[in-house]
Formats: sequence, C-alpha cells, structure tokens
Amino acid sequence: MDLLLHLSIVIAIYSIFALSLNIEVGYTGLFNFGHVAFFAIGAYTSALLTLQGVPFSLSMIAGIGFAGAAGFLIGIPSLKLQGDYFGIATLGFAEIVRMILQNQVAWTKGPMGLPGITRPELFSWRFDTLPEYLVLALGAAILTFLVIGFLTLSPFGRVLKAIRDDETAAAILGKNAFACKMKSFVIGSLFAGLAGVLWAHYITFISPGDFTLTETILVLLIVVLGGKGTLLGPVVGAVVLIFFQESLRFLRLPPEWSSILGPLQQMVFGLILVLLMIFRPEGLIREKGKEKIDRD
Amino acid sequence: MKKLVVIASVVSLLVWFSVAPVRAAEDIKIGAAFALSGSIAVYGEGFKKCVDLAVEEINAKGGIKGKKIEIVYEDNKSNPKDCVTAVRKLITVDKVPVIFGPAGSSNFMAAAPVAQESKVVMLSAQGTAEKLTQAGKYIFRIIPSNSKQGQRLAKMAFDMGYRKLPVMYINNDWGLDLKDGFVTSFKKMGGVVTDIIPFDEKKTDYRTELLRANRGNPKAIVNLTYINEGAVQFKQAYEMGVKTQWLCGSAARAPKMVELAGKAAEGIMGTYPSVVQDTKAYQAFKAAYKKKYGDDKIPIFGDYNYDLVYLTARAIEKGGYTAEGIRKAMPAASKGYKGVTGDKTFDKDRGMQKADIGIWIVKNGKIEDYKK
Amino acid sequence: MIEIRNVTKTFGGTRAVADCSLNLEGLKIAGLIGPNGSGKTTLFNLITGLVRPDSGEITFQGKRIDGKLPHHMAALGLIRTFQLSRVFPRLTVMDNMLIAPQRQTGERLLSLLFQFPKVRMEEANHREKAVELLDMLGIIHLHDQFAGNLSYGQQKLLELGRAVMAEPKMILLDEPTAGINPRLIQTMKDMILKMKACGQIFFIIEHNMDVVVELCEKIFVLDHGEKIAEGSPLEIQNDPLVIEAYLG
Amino acid sequence: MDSLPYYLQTVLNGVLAGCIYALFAMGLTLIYGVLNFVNFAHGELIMWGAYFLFLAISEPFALPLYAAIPVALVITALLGAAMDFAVFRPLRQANRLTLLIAAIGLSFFLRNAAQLFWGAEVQTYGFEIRQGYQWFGLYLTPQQLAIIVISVICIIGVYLLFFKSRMGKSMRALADNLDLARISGIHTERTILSAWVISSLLAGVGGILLALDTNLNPEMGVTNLIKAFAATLIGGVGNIWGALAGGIIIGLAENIAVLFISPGYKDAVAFVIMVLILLVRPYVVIGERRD
Repeated sequence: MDLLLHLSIVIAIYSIFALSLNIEVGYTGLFNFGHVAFFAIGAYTSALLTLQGVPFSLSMIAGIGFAGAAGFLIGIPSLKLQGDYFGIATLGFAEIVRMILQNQVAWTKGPMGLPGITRPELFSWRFDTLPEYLVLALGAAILTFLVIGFLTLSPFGRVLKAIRDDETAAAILGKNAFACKMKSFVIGSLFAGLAGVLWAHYITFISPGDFTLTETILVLLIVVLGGKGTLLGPVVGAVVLIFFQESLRFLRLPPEWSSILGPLQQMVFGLILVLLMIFRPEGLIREKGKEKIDRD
Repeated sequence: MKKLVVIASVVSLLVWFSVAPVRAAEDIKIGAAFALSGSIAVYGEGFKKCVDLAVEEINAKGGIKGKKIEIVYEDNKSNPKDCVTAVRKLITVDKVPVIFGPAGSSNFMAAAPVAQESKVVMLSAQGTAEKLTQAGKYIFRIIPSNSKQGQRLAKMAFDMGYRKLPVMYINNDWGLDLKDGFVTSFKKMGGVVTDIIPFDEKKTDYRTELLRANRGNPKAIVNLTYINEGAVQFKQAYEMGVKTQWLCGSAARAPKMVELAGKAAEGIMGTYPSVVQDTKAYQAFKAAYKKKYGDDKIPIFGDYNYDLVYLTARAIEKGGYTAEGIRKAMPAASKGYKGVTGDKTFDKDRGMQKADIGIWIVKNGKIEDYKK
Repeated sequence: MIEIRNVTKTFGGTRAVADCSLNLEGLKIAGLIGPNGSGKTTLFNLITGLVRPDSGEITFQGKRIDGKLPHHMAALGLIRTFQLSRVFPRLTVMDNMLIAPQRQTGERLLSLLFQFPKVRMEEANHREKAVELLDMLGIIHLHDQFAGNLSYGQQKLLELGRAVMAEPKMILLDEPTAGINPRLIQTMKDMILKMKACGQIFFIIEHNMDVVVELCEKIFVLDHGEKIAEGSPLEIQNDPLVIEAYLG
Repeated sequence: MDSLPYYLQTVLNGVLAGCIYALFAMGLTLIYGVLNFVNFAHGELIMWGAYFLFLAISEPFALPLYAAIPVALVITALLGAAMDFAVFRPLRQANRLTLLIAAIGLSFFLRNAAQLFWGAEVQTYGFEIRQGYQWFGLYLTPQQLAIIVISVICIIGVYLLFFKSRMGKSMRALADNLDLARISGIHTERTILSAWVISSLLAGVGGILLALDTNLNPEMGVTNLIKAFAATLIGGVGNIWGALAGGIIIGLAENIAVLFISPGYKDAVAFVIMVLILLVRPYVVIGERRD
C-alpha cells in the first residue's frame, strides 16, 4: 500500500511538473529543454531555507518565487530566440544552474547534497506520513490543474496558442508576443518551482545529480505522450508513464536481466517517442477542435 | 482514444496486482536495492556476484536456523529517485526487515530516510560519505568513512616526503568528501595544498586540468578519481609528458583502470579501505569466488558485500527475523566478528571503528599491496 | 489615412522598394497592383512594421509609424492579411475570430483574476459579433473546426473576418482573392463592399484586375519597387506605362 | 614547465577540443540548413561512428585500421541515411517540435542500443599509449596531429562541396527556401539525402578521432553534442563558417578558462559565452520569417 501511495505522490508531483512544462511547450510553443532548472531552483531554495529553520510556508513561497524570478531573468535573452534555438539556450541555462549547485559548495553543499530536509508543516498541519503527504501533493496538483486550466481556457490562453501557431500573425493582431511568451515562461517556471519544493520535502534528500537533462526529457516525454496543448494530457502522461515504468518491477524478472532491461527500457521509450511522432504526434489526448475535414 | 488510456491503465494495474509476489513464509528474505542498470551498473553487478556467493555458502551450510536466505534484488537504476522507489517496494511489497542499500553515497542518502521512517534496517557495504548513517539508528555501514581514508592518504603523502601538492578530485559526493578529508589532514601535518582542481565525470578530455595540476612540475599529484576518468587522465598525462607520482583514492583501484590506461598506470599509488589479503578467510573467499565465477578478479568492494551478508545473517540469528531484532542485535553480532575484510565491530555511529586503510600500487600492470 | 513618403528598402543589394511615395488620404478603398516581385508585399511589410525602411517616412493619421513594432500597429488601428493566409491552424475557427479584438481585458493576467465578470461579458459580446461575421462569410457551420482544416479559400475568408473583428481603422488585404474559387471571390467582394458601406477603409493588393476595378477608387501601380502610376481604375487601365510593365 | 609552453599547450588543447566541436557543429548545421531542425540524434551518429570502428577492428572482423576506417564511415553514413528514411522522411511536413522530439527519441534508442551491446563501460581501441612528440616544449601525439589535419581537410572539403559544387548549390537553395527549391526543379529528396550522408560522415570522422584520442563510451556523443549546440548558436544559425568559429571559440575559451577559474565550471564557459552573444547580438539567431 505504501508503495502505491509513494507512486501516487510521485505521479502528483510529476503531474505538476508536466503541467508547468505543457503551458510552455504545448500552449505557447516554447521548446524549453531546461525546465529541470526551475524544478531544481524550487527544490534547493526551499530545502536550504527550511534547513536554516525558516517555516515551510515561507520557504515554499521563496522556492516558487525564486524559480519564477529565474524564469524571468533567463527569459530576457533567450525568449528572443526561435524554436529549437530557444531550446538550446534553455538547455545551456539548466546546465549553468546545475553547475552552480554542484560547485558553490559553500551555499549548496555541492555534490554532497542536502540530507535531512524536513517534511512540511503548513498552518499547523503536518504532512509527515505518506497519506498526509499525498493529500498535500494532490492538493497542489489539483490547484495547479485548476489554475493552468483557467489560464489556458481564458483569452490569455488563446493568445498563447495563437503565438504558438504563428507568432507573426499574432503580432499583426496586436499581441505582444515577447511579453506573452515571458508570462507563459514565468508561469511555467513558478509551477515547476512548486513541483521542486514538493519533491525536495518529500524525498528529503536532494543533490545536483537529480536535476539533469534526463529529467527534462522525462517530463517532456510525459507531456508529449499525454498530449501537448491539452489540459488532461500531462496528467494522463504522468500516470501512464510512471505506472508503466514501475510495473516492470513486478514482472519478477531475474535480476541478471536488469543490466539488459535498463537500456532496453530506454530503447523502448525512444522507440515509443519516435513512433508516436510519426503516427500520433498529438499524443494520447487530442487538442479540442474537430479534426474531420468538411469542405464545401 | 480514451479507450487507449483506459486500456493502458488497466494493463498497468493488472500487471501490478497479478504479479505481486506471494510471500513464502519459510524463507528469510533480505532486500537489496542495487544498481543493476544505469551509470554505475558496473559496480552493482560485482556486488551482486559476491552477495550471491555468500548466500549460497550460508544456505549450503543449512541457512539460518534451518531457514534459507533469499535475496530480493531491486534495481535502483543508479539514481536517487529510483533508489527511493526500490527501497519502498522492498519494504511494502516484499516486506523485508533488512535491506542492503544502494551504492553511491547520494543514492544511499536519498533512500536512508525511507528505511529509517519505516523502521527497517538498511546497511551499506561501500558508502564512505561522512554523514552516511546520520539518518537514524536503523542505518549501518561496514566500511570506514572518507575522513579516515583522507587521513591515511595525507599521512602517506607526508611520509613519502611530499610537502607541497596539488589536489585533483572528481566533482561528486565521494570525491569532494575525500578531498576535504585529505586537505584537512594534510594541512594539519604542515603540508601545503598548492591547487585544488575539481573535474567533471564522464569527460573525454582532461588535458588542461592536468596541465594546471602539473604546473611547476610537482613531485606528486593527488588525484581522487574513478576508473574511467582515471584511465583517461593517466593516459593524457603520459602523452603530455607529465612525470609525477600519482596518489589516488580507493575508487581508482580497479583492474579495469589499469587495463584502460596501460603503461601510463605504472607506478600509481593510492589508499583504500584495506583488507589484509593473506588471511585464511580472504584466501578462502577468493578461492570460492574463483570456483563459482571462474576468475579471481574480485570486484571492487565485492569483499565488503560478502561480509555484509554474513554479518546480517549473524544478526538475524541473534536477534530474530524482525527489523527491531536485527537492529538491536547488530552491535553484538558485529563485536569481534572477523570478516574477510577484517574486524567488523560497529562504533557508536553505526560505522566502522577500526579502519584498516591500506596502500596499493600498480606494478607490472597489476594492482598490488604496497610494501616498503 | 496613410501617407508614404520617399520610402526605400534594400535587400542584399536589390531595391525592393525604391523611393516610393503614396498618399491614401481620403480614400475608402485603394488598390495596389504591379507585376510579381514589384515590391507590393514589401510595401505592406513596411507599413505593418514587419520590415523597417532604410529611409523615408510612413505616417498614419498624421503620426509617424515607421520603426514601430508590428504589435503596435494593430493598436493604432492597422490590420493586415497575408498573401498566403495565416490563420492559426490549431485554433478553432471561433477562436481565430475571438483573438482579434484589441485590448481584451481577459488577456491581461491581473484583470483576468480581478475583473472576471467583465471578461465574461466581453467574451459574450465578441462571440455574438463573431457569429454574425462568420455567418456573413458563410463559414459559421465550421466554427468548432481547427482553422487548419479549412480549405484555402475558407481560410482567406476567415482571415478577412478576423481582420474585421479587430475593428481597425484600416485593413490591408494582400491578394484576398488569389487562388480561391469564383464563388468565394464573390463572397469576399460582397464582404468588402458591405464593410465599406459601414465605413471601413481598405488598402488592397490584388492581381485580379476585375476585382480591383470593381472595388477600388484609386489604384497605385508599382514596378521594380517604384511607383509608375496612380489614378482611377479607368486611367490605370489605359496607362501605357502600366501596360508596358505588365507585358514587358 | 615554464610559462610560455604552459599557455601554448593550453591553446593547443583548446584547438584540439575546438576542432572536434567544430566537426560536430558543422554536421548539425548542415542538417539544420536543409531541414530546419536541430538533430538531437547527431550525438549518436558520433558515438556509433566510433563504435563501428571498434567493431570493425575487433574480433571476428579484425580489420586493419586503414581498411576499418572507411568501412566504419560508410556504415555511419548508411545509419544516417537510414535515420532519415525511417524517421525524418515520414515527418517532412511535420512541425519542428515533432521533428525535435522524434530526434530525441531516436537518440535515446540509439544510445541505449549501444549500451545494450557494449555495456556502459569504457572501451578503447587498444592502441599502445605513447608519449607525444615534443616540439618547443609542446606535446603532440600522432592522434592529435591527425585531429587537426583531418579537421582542416574536412573543413576544406565541406567548403568546396557547399560553395563550389552543384550539390552544394542545391543544398543552399534548399536552406533558403524549401518550397521554392522544389518548384525550381531541385531534387529535394536527393539533396536532403546527401546532406544526411555528409553530416553523418562528419559525425563519424569526429567520433573516430575523438575515440582514437581518448576512448569510447555510449555517452561520448551527448556530452560533446551539447557543446556543439552552443557552438552553432554562437556562430549563427545554419552557417558553416559560424559553426567552425563557434567550435574553436568554445574549445579555446573553456580550456583557457580552466587555468583561471575553478575547473568545476569548465562546462559552463560555453554557455556563458552563448548567453553573452545572445545579449549582444540577438539578431544573429532571429530571422526565419515566412514572408
């Protein structure tokens, strides 16, 4: 049962992470390949502050806020870039962030990581045991879902989609593409920060090695598999992917196989991505709007 | 399309429940969250070999009070997240009271709070980080911490007459911890560390780092490196005509490193949590290993993992097959116990009090114990 | 409304627009014609800020607009369409319409939070207007389709509708009837005339001379980036320079 | 070691690293130019190129080096062509995110396939290690000399091909405007195929040189590719000379920086330069307007 709770918490946190990436990738068309940086900033900020005795409510806000501020700063030079090059720039930023975490030993303890991060206490509620933490994580996930849902269904979300489809045409209609992309990027970063905060206080130990490109690719996979540009897609993606990954543990395969299974599983992931792109690029959940072609 | 989602979830759940293991009550199950895939899978496979060897031996002799030991392996995929999942699975699904924890200090430290919280004993055979066992009283290790090795390395450098040294270290938990241990001790002895050069894992080009370390042609350079990185570095240093005495830590002491670096590895020295190899126990272990696997290249830390099984078996025998029993019996079971890696008596921090740190040297393409 | 004075734009050595001066003051529908590559689209790009002129001035209602960014132009009341239609393919037809109105309350994050009732009211009003326009354009039945699924002609109609939705002072149409079937051309013309009756001002690039002659009060002719003629449709049709440009 | 050779050796190290980055970046740029997307799987072409050589020189083939290298390169080129045929060809009309993710998937697939066959361990070609030639206090091994010479040859080759041949003209036309090129009767598919072959060859050459100089592991491609990305960004999108310059600048900068800052930040150097370039010259990477 605990394992199920544990996986549910992981799924909840990754849903937040994926939802936050989706507003950028799916709705605004920003190929953010450094999303893990904001997750890391949220996690580290909150962890370091609570380890200094700051209450969770404040450290959480700081974690989210720092992630958002970092998004703003990173957005200034990189949001001018088009498509793939924005991706490369953000990837570079994520590497810089990771290197700071790794090398500023005096602040972050570097590669030693931060052990003993406390479980949160919010308004005299302690979220210590697994079911309690699940409540917190699920609550945050639902909140994220609602907020992002509200934003993307609003006129603001419509502008984001328009920019994704055709930036020039959106500009011609008076939409300030840069400002809107910035807003989307900062919102995505804020929620990634929230996911990071929840992650740090759940897992209670973080180190720079947890925040690599592989993580970004995992969330990207979740978003794309679930259905980018849809509200439910990231959640479905997180559930399916994490369950699929973990169900392999229950096949009771001989441990000798693990050395083969590891790469094999990654190969299958790669293959799924490729096949998905060729045969169903929109993912499991489709974007709203009729596909049938009804010509006169 | 929605069908797809439904089918996918149903299949996952079915797989989940249908194969959830039925617990065989008669066996003694021990969990092992090892790196069987991912970046440090090379290590995990070696540990597993030695654990299997010990289990086989114990079971052949009648097991623990007639019950056979079974190891439940769980892949930790070499990353902290999956370490936690693996340990959780072992605790909740397989319901083991004792777990052999993941290798790699940060991986172990990510999983340790889970074991502590669930009141399950978790042991490390190879975690050397200073704070490894601080998660709580359910966490043990049977290898000396880095500070002890750092002290020994400093003493060795000092004894060999080196007073001014640059230090290179691999920029991860192990490297940083050992570097700190070394630098503190070396300075205390009156030595001077001329430069500190961290380097990244898994790179192919370390020439400029080496060049910087070698500036002023120091007589010796401390290089706390891993197998692959070490091989690349020693080779590139050799090509650039760097002539110095390399002083390493335990992680580079591997036949694979010597194989990769070839003659560039000749003469490299280092410290390691040693094991007196001419004891009867060790020779017997080596022979048994050779008999089972056909070669006598004992994997790095394999001997510690072998001891870990025996020590755990002793604790289960003394305290019974419950987590609480094992935890309480651990100190008594370890007291005066001589494994193949020496005295395994736990200290008050549930680590190793009596640390034997030895010195290794590469001679004629082979790793040997250094004798003056 | 628009006045272009001595504007020049060079791309890699070739002058796309050369010392061009046009005055559209007081015109309801002005036309811009010229052979392929004569700089018509570049001129539109210059007016809408997609390209900056090397020299010269562009004024709109007496204010200089050259050098401003594209998204400022819409706020000033200038909306254009494109030669190859640029609807938002993964937005529904309705959303393509709803995106156009300027200064929407719901597009600002803070207002979205604090003035939500106002946002809903605006949306409802816009939707009503959009339905009306889509009906006029004859594509109301497609309102929930992705715009990318529409036929080329329907997309051009949608683009026109979208431009009208923005309630601009002036609409610049870049070949509105190119490549679409005659029935839709008729719809397009009807729509433009209907809007003209409502006081909407247009500036149209068009190849189809029949359409130009029918719609425009005054026509400007470009060749090799230079203005070679201007005048009423009749004058232009008989201008030897124009005939030469088209035949030569 | 006194000062001058110390710095000169650093510069040499930088040039060596830079040549490798430049070879990778040029391959990336070529595909970017023709197909307008960043090929994330380029790193795997690099890695497989090196492993193909490893396969060819080890049992049961055990080919001599001079025969094995062409064989490895041909197979790498085939792999590149196969990648295009199987994955990117069906996606010609797809949007760039789709292409990009397909490339990431492909890179996962190919990298782990290598790991499945050879394990995550490091391999070497097993040539004897020898000390480099000493030359005014600088050390240079034959492999390193080969890196410089072969990189220069490749650069000249790409230059001739791109700017002097018919094929290159078609490629540049394609790079400017795919639709227009198609209309003007260029065999687009054939041109795209040759771009893949050349890009793969560059990857293979780079991978083999890198492995000859150091060793092989399944991640050798990815770790260097990220730098090659930065190089293309620094040099300007889709610009062969820019890729070359970007590669050399990164190689030099990060090696020189190692002498002065904590080498833990070595990898950050490339990205910091990238950010500075973006801030100072934002326009190099904008453009790409459909009108």
